[in-house]
Amino acid sequence: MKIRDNKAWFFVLPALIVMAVNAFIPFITVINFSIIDVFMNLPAVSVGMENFYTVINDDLFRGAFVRQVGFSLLILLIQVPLGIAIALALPKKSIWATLSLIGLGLPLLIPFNIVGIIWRVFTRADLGAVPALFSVFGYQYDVAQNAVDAYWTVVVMDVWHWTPLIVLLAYAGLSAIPDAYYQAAEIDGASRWRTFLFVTLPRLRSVLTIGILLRFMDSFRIYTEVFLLTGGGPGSTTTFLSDVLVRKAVISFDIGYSAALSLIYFFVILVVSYVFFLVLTSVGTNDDEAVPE
Amino acid sequence: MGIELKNVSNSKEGITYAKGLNMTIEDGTFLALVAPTGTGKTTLLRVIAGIQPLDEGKIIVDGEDVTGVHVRDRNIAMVYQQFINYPSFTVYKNIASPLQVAGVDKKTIDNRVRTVAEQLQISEFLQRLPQELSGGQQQRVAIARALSKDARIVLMDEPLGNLDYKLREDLRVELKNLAAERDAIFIYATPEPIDALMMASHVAVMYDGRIIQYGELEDVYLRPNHVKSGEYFSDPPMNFLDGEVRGDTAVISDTFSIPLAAMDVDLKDGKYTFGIRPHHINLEGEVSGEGMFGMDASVNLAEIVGSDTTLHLTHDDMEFMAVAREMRHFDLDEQINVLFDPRQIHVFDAASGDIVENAVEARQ
Amino acid sequence: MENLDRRKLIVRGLLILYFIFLFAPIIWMLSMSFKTNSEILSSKLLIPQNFTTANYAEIIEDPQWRESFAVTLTYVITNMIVTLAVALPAAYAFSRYSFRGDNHLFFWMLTNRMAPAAVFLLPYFELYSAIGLFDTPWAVSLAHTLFSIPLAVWILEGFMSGIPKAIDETAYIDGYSFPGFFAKIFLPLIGPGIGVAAFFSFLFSWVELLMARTLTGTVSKPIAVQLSRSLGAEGWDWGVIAASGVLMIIPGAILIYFVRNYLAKGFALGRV
Amino acid sequence: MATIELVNIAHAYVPGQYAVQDINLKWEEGVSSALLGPSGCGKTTLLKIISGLLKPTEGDVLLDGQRVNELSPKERNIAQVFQFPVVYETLNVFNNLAFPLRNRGIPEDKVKSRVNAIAEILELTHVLKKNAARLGAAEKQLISLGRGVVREDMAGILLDEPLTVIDPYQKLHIRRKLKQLQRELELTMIYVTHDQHEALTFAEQVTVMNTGEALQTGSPADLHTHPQAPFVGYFIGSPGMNIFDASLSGHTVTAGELSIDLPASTKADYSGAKMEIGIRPEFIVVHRDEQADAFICDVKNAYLTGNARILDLVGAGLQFKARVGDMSPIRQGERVWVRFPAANTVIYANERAIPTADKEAIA
Repeated sequence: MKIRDNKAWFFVLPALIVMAVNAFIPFITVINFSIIDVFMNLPAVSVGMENFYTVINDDLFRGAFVRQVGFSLLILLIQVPLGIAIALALPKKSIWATLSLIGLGLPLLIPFNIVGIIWRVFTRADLGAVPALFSVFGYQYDVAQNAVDAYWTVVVMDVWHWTPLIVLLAYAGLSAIPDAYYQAAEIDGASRWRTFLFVTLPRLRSVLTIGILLRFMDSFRIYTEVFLLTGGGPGSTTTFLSDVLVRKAVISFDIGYSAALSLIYFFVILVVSYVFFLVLTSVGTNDDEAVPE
Repeated sequence: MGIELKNVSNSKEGITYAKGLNMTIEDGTFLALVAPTGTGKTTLLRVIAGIQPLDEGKIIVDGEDVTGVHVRDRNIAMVYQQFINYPSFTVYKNIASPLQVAGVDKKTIDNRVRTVAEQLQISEFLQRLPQELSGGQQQRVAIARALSKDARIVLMDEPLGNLDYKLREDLRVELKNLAAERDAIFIYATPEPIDALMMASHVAVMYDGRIIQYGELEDVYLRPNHVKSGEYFSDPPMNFLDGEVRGDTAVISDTFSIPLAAMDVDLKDGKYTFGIRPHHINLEGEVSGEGMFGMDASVNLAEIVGSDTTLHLTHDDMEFMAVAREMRHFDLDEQINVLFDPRQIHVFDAASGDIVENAVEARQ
Repeated sequence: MENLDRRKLIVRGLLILYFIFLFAPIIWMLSMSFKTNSEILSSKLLIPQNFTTANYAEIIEDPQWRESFAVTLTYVITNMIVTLAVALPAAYAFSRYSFRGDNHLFFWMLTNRMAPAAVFLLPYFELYSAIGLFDTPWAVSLAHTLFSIPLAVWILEGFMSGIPKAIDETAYIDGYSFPGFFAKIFLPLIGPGIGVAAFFSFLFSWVELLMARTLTGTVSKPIAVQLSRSLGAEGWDWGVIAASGVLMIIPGAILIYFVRNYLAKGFALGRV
Repeated sequence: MATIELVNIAHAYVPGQYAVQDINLKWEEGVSSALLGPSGCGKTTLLKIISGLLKPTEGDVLLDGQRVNELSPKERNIAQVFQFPVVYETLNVFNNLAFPLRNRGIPEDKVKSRVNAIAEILELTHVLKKNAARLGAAEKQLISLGRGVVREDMAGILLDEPLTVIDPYQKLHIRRKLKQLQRELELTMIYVTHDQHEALTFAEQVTVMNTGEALQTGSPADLHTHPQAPFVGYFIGSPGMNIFDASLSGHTVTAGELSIDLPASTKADYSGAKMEIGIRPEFIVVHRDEQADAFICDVKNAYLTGNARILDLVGAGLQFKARVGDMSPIRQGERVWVRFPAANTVIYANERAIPTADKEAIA
């Protein structure tokens, strides 16, 4: 039971100041840039929503946006069920449990570009192990040229890189479920699947919500690993939104375009995350039509 | 000397816990604050302790107004219901911590800690961590810490609530003896009348944010001044039968009425509430029926409490409770005959609930 | 009971397969780091034929690598310290008090975590050049705090709320002042929480590349940037790159060893 | 419902350290019973052995005479109501109650009629459509009980301190409902608790346990008037039995200045045994004026406990409690004459009551 006391603002102030410097000022500059046209050092001219229209109608943006949404959904569909399955299979007590936790933690600790390098080195035609492996099965695997190979390698890389996060979250959620629930289910004669459906899954909801939110946010803004593995190629099969933004902002310095794109980008993530949050925290808790058998 | 609460009012998130509450507590008092759970006892303790701010009113300790004083400087100690100890300190360090903070020298701390630990039979656990101990032992550590600093006021918020039934019985005796050896003022909040009866010297019954009755233990128990005091400070709660006085008899229901003479009371005609404690309604055969008024009733439930059997009875639409000596078995919905002792009936005003006339046996 | 054992075996087998998939790429890079360039290009064998530590020697002796390693450590540690110093009081406020706008503030903090780093490239470029911090480790660490503070506050608030408020009150009753209580009683109790929060802020700073590269020019080049620049010039020395990759994994591995049993607990918290 | 039996059960979580030993208990079919004892007395260990969650190191668990040690909880058909309510949170009350039946593939129409019948008895019909997670603790416990009762093949139901998280004013309703259900459906129910009020109110047959042993099994009245071990006397009733250390010389047992002769019919030789005498405060006779065969005592304390007044008395070299009527005028500081009626005085040898015959009053 918390005390109602606005004196608490003093505690929060330091964090607020540091974040404000890093968030408000840049944010306002971004908004500023998105509605004015800066050219050399001529006085700025207000162009209103023009930049936003150019972005939305730009084919590069549209392609990247659709590809990004597809990529993120695919990631969620693979990683969340796989992560839960692995968490369920993990040993609970004994040294093996600790070892697997450390093993799972490792990919999360590798700098993004090193992940890109590892997979580049692992899959390049001239020096990778994967092409050699595939050639044994008579398949001509080429990540540099073949669009399908490139796309799926990026997907597999992300699965390799981030599934452990879902495993750790699910593992933590599982260890918080009291034994009594499993005993009750066993006494009620529930099968393994029904125990999972009606005991384990509902109790994992809050942990899974975090996992899905984090995974969506991170996959939706992926850049470094893809850049180092395929550079967005072949063609634009693996060019995602962040790649477009970096090119426009830091390479071609198209300020107006990149500012507008930044705002759209941030807005989309915010809205989709909020929707995920609402859906996940309310499913199955409403009266009367609770999930039928 | 002692504590004085003047016109104390406190509310939180719209719920009013205390409304213009006044109370004076002399030195050496062991006060039981009796009221059901969730009606403001804990809040009142927290206000006296200074953990929770006061909306209005004053708190005066030994003549000094401490209302605004920070809890650190109010020489008080408190024991919570859920065994609060510092998890990272050993039992010894837990008990010693208030003394160490007050800068008492090491030797005095050591012998004070050992004597208190001795009194609470936890000497052998001094080097252990609190979570290694059982619930009862953890609460003893918390009590030891509260007593070690010899605070002017010791506040206890239902400390026995989470303990085993038999452990509660033993600790009530121990707490009573520990309090007797100290001249601090003890304020013990509890919904359980038995706690008050076994330990307290004075009782304050709290209802609707105010102290509705304050006095010596047996005075308040025998002569409740309001229906709520009768209900809260009685285990099991006092029965209340609505009735109407017509002429010289009190009519409770069309089959049951009691002449005023039997209750040795004269009342104007009108509506009254008649209060009688369950153990003054006895089974036929357990007591001589002479001067008693019988009624047949059916057993809703028979509960064995302590060494007796509490009976939840119904007669027509009236629900009330009685107590049978010893532990006896009663079938559900069994029909029995009970005898009301008219000399134990208190008469309350039907509208206000205030006492009109205490039971004959209870009068001074 | 026979089918139970068979099912257990299949599950264990699949689990082992997954861990092989998890470690294969790392081991492949590890083996490459001990091969000469010629061997890397020619043979695809896992075990290096002529084992060499030349690649590591080259990195350790090169002053530029060492310098950029120092730069990286500087901003990673600064970020960790700033984040904790600022997140601890904020988490205490969220956990112990309810004040006007506390929920909105908390959600705003989280939304920052959602922002793609790329969005802030441009404005940071402007901001840090304006305040003269461009091309210094301090710029990178400050930029990183925007992302690590929300998570640290979230984790610490979770651990703090696990401690009953009655402990604070008991300490005040016993005569502790707020600083005394916070240092002697409260901090030791949330030790694991601090460990996990530190782990996550280290993790974020250590793996992030985009901002680190944008906010640094020539003087202070983070190691990650040093690496990818050399990669850009195609055909660069793969052995050295593999070796530096291995070196970059080691700090993470060490840190995870220390926080291992709190890792799962840290993840379980969440205000969702 | 079935008869549940534990034969020569002993269990050690750590080899050599027995949590429970030589347990021989039998719960008849359709009888309401309780396992009562302080925390750590081994009652939860027995609960787990009966439900099948724990395999005993020694001894057999019998259901209707059949040895079931190897059977899992599912195969034993023993339901359990836990301390904290356990419900399937995404299902409504109807689906919660139907869950065990559907697991067994019972046809839907049979499920519907069975669930509605049970909901009727549990007075849950009005919430059948509501989501189980939103109900109060009391209703959730009824649902959890209902899941056990809805199945016809249920052998027994174990209740592990089921009222712990239920609000005080709802406890009365639940207590009555539990007794009513047990009576109407002839359930074999075992109520495990440390609280004698719960155990004695619910059960016809109560087993008192302490430090891993089952000391006595009997009806509440039986445990109250004939406690077979000093701990049972102390634990049952409030305040508990007064117990005095005593010494045996020849045929007479002496405690302080009081002595009592062993029953004439005693044949066993108790020399060297640890002797104790016990008498309940409510059986002690107290007079304000001199009595022939009574001894004098000082009233150290006289406090009211609602329906009685408890006297702390010191006399004849003994210190003990006596109970008198709440209207008794006796106060602290007075002197009273006390008599221990022989019929209510129990002699213990090595913490076991010796068989009683007719004994004379003691002086």
